[in-house]
Amino acid sequence: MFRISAEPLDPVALEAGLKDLRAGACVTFTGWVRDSNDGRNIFSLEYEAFAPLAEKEGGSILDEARAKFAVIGAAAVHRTGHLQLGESAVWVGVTAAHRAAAFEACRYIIDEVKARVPVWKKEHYADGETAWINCATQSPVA
Amino acid sequence: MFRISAEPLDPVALEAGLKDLRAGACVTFTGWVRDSNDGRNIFSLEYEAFAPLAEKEGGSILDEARAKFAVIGAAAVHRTGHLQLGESAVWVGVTAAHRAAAFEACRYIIDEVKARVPVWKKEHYADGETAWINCATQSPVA
Amino acid sequence: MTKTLAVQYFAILREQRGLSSENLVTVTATPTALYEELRTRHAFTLPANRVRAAINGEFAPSDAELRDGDTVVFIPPVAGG
Amino acid sequence: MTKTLAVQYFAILREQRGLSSENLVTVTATPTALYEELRTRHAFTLPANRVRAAINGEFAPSDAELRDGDTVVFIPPVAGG
Repeated sequence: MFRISAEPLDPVALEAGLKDLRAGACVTFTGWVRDSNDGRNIFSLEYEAFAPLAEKEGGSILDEARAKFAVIGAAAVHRTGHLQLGESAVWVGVTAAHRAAAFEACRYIIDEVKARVPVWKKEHYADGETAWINCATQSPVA
Repeated sequence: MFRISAEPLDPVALEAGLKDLRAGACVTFTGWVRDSNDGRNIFSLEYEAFAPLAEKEGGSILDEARAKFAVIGAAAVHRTGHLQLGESAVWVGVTAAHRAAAFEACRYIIDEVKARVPVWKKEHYADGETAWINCATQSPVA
Repeated sequence: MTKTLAVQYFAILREQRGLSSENLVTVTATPTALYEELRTRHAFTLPANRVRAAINGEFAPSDAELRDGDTVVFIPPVAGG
Repeated sequence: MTKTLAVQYFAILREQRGLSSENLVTVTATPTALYEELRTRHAFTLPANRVRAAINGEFAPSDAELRDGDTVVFIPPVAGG
């Protein structure tokens, strides 16, 4: 239910995969590549994953969400590869009988995915520089 | 940005309408017609709206969400008509630079829509009975 | 103080009234008083305190003053989503 | 206690090493000790306390015992989403 994908995400198919007549609520989160971060203009983003462990850790996160919240279905996919502005980097979808559980579980999943799943992001800036996020070892020059 | 629609919702077009390169997060809520409510088996749902006031009140709710949260875009649509199980009754989408605001605003909007927008729901039960929700004037017979 | 009002009905009120709108000639001063009058006449099941009013497309206080030519909508408890 | 390990590199480590994987013959006992050895050899910029280890596809403690034939992955700070 947690996948690493080198292909563009297909939110229609992903949401269809969660269809369940017991579900009254479907909450989705999509992470889009945005045009700036920490005040720098972004040109594009590269994502890299340690896929087997990412899918295992992501699956554990989905299991945790199912255990903590009254969820019917939960799925998530993270892209790898070189993404342009506006492309979808990650998609999370949760269904539940009632909306509170769907919102809480969706938020839980994306928070945990960002904190724990072995995926890495390299920002390409408009000025041609690049940086692996969270991997700086000294402060940037002012 | 808040619409009442007699036609099936089109989440792909709705989400595309929120596309913005400044947005890093898109959170959507979809309300699906589910197969039971309060322990009764649902066969279908009828929705009726006082459309001009519903769109005005819904627009106010979207404005409130934009004022309260660091949101980039927000939109919502509510269906009217006779819906079958699994159909989408309401869709809310919010974009923001960061996910916290997108989740909070999306939740705020659907909560307020359900509490304030003049839309009514008639449940058709599997046994052929019907009931307008929230309009009972005495307890059901045990 | 006779006035002509357009009244619109939705949902359970529409069904209990058996129509969607009608024109009324009345001396009634407020939405609440008008609702009570109509409730008696048409056996509406919802008490007045569970019905809101809109006048000319805007929510209105239950003691607003009705004027000749107003369009009045009685709003049963909402249930969207 | 010589053992042969497969080491995989991702992201900043892959770039700084200049390759994605290699086989190493070593006497090093733990992931942390192995990382320090490789860090010195290849001038990795990340200190050991910011790098986690996985052994044979599972997260592992930094003081786990490395065994002959293990596949070791060093995991820089993650940044998904």
